[in-house]
Amino acid sequence: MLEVDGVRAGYDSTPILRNVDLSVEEGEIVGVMGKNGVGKSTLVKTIVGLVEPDEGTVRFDGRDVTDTPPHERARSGMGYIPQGREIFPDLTVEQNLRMGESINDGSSALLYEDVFDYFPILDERRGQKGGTMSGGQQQMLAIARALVANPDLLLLDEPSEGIQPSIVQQISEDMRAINEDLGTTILFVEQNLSVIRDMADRCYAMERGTIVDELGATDLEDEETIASYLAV
Amino acid sequence: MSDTADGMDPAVKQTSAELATGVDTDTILKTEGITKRFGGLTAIDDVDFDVEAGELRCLIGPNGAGKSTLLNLITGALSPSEGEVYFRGHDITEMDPHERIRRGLSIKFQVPSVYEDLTVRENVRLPIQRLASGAERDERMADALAAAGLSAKADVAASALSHGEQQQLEIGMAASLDPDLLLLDEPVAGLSVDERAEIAERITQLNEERSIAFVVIEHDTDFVAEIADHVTVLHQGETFREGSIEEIETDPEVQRIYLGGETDA
Amino acid sequence: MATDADSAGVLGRFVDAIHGPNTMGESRRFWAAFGVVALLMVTFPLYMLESAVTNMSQYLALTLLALSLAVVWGFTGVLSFGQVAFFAVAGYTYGIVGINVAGPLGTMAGLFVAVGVAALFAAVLGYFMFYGGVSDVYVTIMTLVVVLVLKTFLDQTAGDKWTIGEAALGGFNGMPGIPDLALGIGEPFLVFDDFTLFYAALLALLVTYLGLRALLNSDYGRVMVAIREDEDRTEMLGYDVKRVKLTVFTFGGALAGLSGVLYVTYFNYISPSELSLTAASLPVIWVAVGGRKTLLGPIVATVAIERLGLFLSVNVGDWAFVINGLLLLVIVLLLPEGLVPGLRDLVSWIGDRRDEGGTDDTTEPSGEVIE
Amino acid sequence: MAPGVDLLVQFFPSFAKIVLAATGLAIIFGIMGVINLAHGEFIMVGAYATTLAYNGALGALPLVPVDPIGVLPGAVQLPAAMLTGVLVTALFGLVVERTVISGAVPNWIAERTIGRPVVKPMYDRLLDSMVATWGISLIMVQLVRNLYGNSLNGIGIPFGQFSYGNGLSISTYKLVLAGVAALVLLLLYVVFVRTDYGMRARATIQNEGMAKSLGVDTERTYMATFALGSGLAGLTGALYAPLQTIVPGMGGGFLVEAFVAVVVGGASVVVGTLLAGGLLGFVYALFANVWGTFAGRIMLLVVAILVIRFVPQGLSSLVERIRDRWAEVS
Amino acid sequence: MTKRVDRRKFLAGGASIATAGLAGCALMGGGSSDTIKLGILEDQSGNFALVGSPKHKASLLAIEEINNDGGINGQQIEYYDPDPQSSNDRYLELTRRMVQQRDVDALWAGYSSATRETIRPYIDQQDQLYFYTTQYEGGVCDKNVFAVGPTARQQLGSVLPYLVEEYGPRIYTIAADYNFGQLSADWVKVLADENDAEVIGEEFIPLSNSQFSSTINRIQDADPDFVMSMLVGQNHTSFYEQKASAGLDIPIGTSTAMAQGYEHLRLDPPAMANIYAGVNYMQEIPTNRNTRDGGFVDRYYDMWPDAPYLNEEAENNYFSIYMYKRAVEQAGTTDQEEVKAALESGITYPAPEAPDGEEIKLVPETHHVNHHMWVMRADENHNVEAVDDRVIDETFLKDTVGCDLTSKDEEKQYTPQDYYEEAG
Repeated sequence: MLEVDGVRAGYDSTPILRNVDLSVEEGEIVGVMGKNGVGKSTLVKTIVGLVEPDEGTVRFDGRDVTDTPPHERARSGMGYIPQGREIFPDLTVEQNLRMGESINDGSSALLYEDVFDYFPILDERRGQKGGTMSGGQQQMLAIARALVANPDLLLLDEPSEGIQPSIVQQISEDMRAINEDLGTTILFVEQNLSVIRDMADRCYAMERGTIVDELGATDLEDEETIASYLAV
Repeated sequence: MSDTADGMDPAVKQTSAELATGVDTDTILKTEGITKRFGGLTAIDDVDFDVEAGELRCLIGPNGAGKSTLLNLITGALSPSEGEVYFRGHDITEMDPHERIRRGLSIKFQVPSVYEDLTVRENVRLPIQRLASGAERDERMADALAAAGLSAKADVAASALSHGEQQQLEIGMAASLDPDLLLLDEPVAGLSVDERAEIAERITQLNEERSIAFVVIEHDTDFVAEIADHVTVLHQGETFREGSIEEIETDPEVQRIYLGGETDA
Repeated sequence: MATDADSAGVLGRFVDAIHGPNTMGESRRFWAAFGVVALLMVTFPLYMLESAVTNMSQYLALTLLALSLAVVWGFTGVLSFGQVAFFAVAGYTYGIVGINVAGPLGTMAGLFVAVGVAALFAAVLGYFMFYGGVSDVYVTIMTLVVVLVLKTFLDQTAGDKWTIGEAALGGFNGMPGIPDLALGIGEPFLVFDDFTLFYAALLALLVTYLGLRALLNSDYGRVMVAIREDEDRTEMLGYDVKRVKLTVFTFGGALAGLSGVLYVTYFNYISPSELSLTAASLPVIWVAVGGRKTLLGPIVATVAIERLGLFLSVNVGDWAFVINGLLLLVIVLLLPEGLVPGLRDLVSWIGDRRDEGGTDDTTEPSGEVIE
Repeated sequence: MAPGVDLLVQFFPSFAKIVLAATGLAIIFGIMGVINLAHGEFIMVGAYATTLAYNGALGALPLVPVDPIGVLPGAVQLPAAMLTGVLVTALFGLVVERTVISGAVPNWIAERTIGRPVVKPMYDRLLDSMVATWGISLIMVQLVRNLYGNSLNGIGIPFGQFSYGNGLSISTYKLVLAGVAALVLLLLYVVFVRTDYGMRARATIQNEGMAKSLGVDTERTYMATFALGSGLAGLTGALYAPLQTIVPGMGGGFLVEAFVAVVVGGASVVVGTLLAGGLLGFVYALFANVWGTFAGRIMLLVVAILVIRFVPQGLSSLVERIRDRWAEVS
Repeated sequence: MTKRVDRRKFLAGGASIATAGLAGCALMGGGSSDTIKLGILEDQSGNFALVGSPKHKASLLAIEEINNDGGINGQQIEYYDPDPQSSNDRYLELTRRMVQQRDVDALWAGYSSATRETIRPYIDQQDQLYFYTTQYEGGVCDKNVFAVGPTARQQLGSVLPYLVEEYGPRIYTIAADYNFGQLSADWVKVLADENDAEVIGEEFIPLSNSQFSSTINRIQDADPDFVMSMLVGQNHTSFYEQKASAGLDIPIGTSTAMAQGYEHLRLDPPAMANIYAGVNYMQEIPTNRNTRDGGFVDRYYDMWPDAPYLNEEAENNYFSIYMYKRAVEQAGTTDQEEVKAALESGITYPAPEAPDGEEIKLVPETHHVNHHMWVMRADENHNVEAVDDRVIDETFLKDTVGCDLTSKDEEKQYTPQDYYEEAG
């Protein structure tokens, strides 16, 4: 479904990603773990199209999307849940959702209701402005907003960041449920050990801008291994 | 909540009068019935918050509990809808931020915002040049650089520092004001484990060696356990619990608000 | 021996004072070039026509106006459209004093009163804005509106009731007969007209430029730049941001006022056209085109743009505005930091390219492989 | 003077002028963070296009007159000419957006010649956009002068007069303009609150990157917004073409009102412009009517200064505050 | 003053030696001494281009005619006509350039009084012969300035008495809120007194204003017999369309509409219906010199077929260049002091404004012209016809304040206030 091949990217010509290769199969939940500053966010942004790679290719659904602008990638089925949620603060919950929905040609009518099953709080607060909600609620809204676009692939950038532990766990569970119920493929980057363990089917480890290891389901049982990539 | 009338109580006014005369010299910071509303949202609701001199206090609470708002009310970046703030016995509620800073308050914001065009040394010079000149200035700048752990990078442009180093630089700058109380808003957000350890060390060092009182906002309880002796839990804009880290960690109510998801008000 | 060392010390201190990260131009080469340009300017009347010299004194007077905006906007972050208001108020004040008080004493007093009134005006306006919580683009628009109010008012002051002593404000037609600045008691021993005015303006510019360099590299200058970069944070370091902004704004008003006085002594005349929308935006154009975070940029741009305007009006006629506008557009689009920083970057970029040429071959082919 | 009906009637033209002068500027400023100092010249383009189309100046490139062979009935000619004015200005705005504001055209050329973009878009660069659009305005005024001469022959004012007793009368057209101004605001409200374009535009201004990754073609949103703002400026020019002398510098007469109204109105384009038009229109009408035009103009500017000083976020922030207060109570 | 002139000459000499080797200063070139050099500074662009460009064109017509006719005393005229772009600052720069670099023998410059006042100090400092040709508020008594356009007193003095006669004595004045407008309004009062009329209302309109509903309202409220309008500029032109559309049909007398900005051709009828302009010239005035085949109008449009109009100031530039020619011929030199003396000898010229057999006269004492004034009326279709005409002398400077530049050098501008003071 997603194939990243030899990507080199960065800001102002200082490379942050170097020769990154990874792939995600349909229906998988794949994690990318690594410490702060190894380039995880840049990786997600490169896949979404917000950062242009200097070299390498990104393939999605069998098509080369390396030069495709982000809005077209979104329309072809990429859903993005950024670090810090990035809710539109002055739009209401409902309008935020409609922003997600607006690319979905009306086929999301059912999903629109579905997301309220996952996140009933959003139903209650339809008319509230996004900016006035708590961090956890905003995270749910961000996920819901991505979901109503009916994406094939969801990209999450540090879903646990700035969220209290209880909500973090709930979000991990929600994501697994979404993956099972809707068959949505998920790629997430994270540095929270428990989130990685709870969510991922398999996981890449990143260090200094490149992929250094790949961990299968069994490796993920082993906290020591994971911790070795998160701590020095 | 049952303590809503406190702000109006003449007995409390009495207390503030005592504060002003310096009777209660240990309390360095005190808020009385402080309340902040943003439109329909009450971010801080009638909070009484005291900090002792030399204390290292952590302020924790779920997202949206009002931690940053409280901090901004203390520094004067926001002005309260109701209530007063006292610092070292003086009512500072109406003061501009810089006046509060000059009285010995200092803050490091959540997002690092060093002056990127300036070198590390010039960044440090900015707070110190107001306080000292000549040899004393040089000395204090050297101290501040050392306190930030950045003596070796003094002549590097601040924009070239890593995220963690920028946080360190900022703590160093905030500390160089020689404050009695230093407020830190999520000083380790987004930092790696070893960077966290570095920051924790800086904080405890400043607290012990210079007896600077700290209020640290943090949601990483491990980090809190590492540095704090006393913890205040905010929840939905109100003071929920206060106590030692052990008391708080074992408190079932705190467990509930942290682990049991959003509670309805 | 001792005195030598002392003077070297003073000189050294001065050299230190005018260098720092807030201004451009550190190198020996820069100062060599600076010296050459200064020499060319000092000898300007020897090789140029009189009209070129007197026009140059007009441009030099205007560079002070540009610098006043550079200080307020470029270094403290407050974009004011009101510099022409202080400029014009000083011009009118100088005119009123100079016409009423005969002799060089009147003009000398006029100079000080005018600069003082401009500073006071800036102080009052600044207090009204900064202590009233007006910031950012609202300051810009408010200063612009103040200019327009002043212009609308002055336009209709033609009647006799608007005569102050001997000086009639003169409405739209302006105030004629403003005397040249002169030094002396009783009989003037130095009158600033034509050539002397050129040197006076040149000296004022030189002193202002070096003085501003010293200011910007001082502790205070560092605070100004800090406010430009991050106002809230600077407040949290214990600085009274409002007061610094007010002080700088007042100082900018005084500098604009000085420019206004030199300008009216050139014209011997002032009118409300100095307060038109076009006039109000000119300083912004000079500073933006030259490079607002520099001092040299605004100076160069002021002289260049004004001189170009004259050139075009003589040689091109009705396409002058079109060419002027196109040049402006090209500079803003291609060199958003301004002409002078843009040229500096260009020079260093070319330098880098030259250095790269020999060594950086390795990365090139890999890019082609991907293609 | 008899205030009352008189004042009310005098209020309408000043309200119309302020609202119509401001909307185009407010949209481009509010959504794109671009201060268009050439706004007055966009209005001038609208007026010129309308006048040229109406007068049937066939040779006047690049415009085709609405009725070159004289088949349209008279009543349709002026609206058709005005529509031409709006469309031409919107199109012109599009060209300016592509070449200067977004830099797309120069970048397209640069990428094909020197291999890298050379222009950073002007979005959210208030001051740079001011300087660039100032350049545009210089060019446009003189270009129009060189192409079309120092003035165009005017269009007569339609609709005749409206008498309101005691020998007093006003041009009916001026009252109609107030209605058009209100209608424009209403339409804008619908566009921004009810349509997908409006939502996308608001989302784009709040967080461009996020909007992109939700599938919004932000480039197109910006283009559409600039064209919309330009079209509104063109509408203003078209509507005022009969009332004003058609000269290249005519736009300057709108610029001050437009700026003042935008700042006095505040962040919300529709509510802000409505309130600014209401307050400033009233102040002008009152003072002009009782103490003469000079008093009207000065007081308009003085009130603007006072509003900026005491409500720096603009009148629409007052409404927000009241709404919040109300939400708090309920 | 003389000291300055000396130094200027000295420096000019020094400068030309110094510039000889400098390629950048080729600007010096041009005029050889066997030509007569005229500076023509008129606005070809900017706000005043509408009214300035006919002045520029008519000047060039006069120069071309003179050159084709053998020049002045056999010398060809060479002219410099950079574009001051309606900017006063630029006017001063260019005036300095004209004087210092081009060494012009006479200068024509500027439309507005503000422009004249900007350059007049320099003109006087250099004792430069200067023609100011716009119709204006009057009162300039300056030894170097020849203000040959009609004054407010002349213009209003032709139209106001006519309207009082025709419509009645109650006058409402609207005027641009600046010097010209305010002084003209004062003249309306003076003339009203002289003609047993009264000014029942007066309003001054800021130059930036283009909305006239409240003004129209106030006029209707006052209900005068006629309105005197001294509105100027592009913004104010809108008044005429707006008053027509509002149904205000009171007759209007003016010194500023039609003759300068040809509103009767630019505006849609009937905006200018029933408007009476007091002028010394419009291209429609029915004199033989003006309208016959090969007359002034024909010659102008032969040279400038695309020109939109031939306005009042254009004729003033035209005839004053011819007056200059006569003065030089009389003096036998282009020396400026001698030419001024010749101009002060009572030069006349058969200007297009004057009927056959009549010549207009430059008054030696005041440097103003006794014009042949016309009252021109526009009808519903904007056809313009002459309803009255006569010679009106410039009396204010000469009789009231006693300006006599032949005996006493002055550099001053008098105002109607001085009229009242003189009148007691």
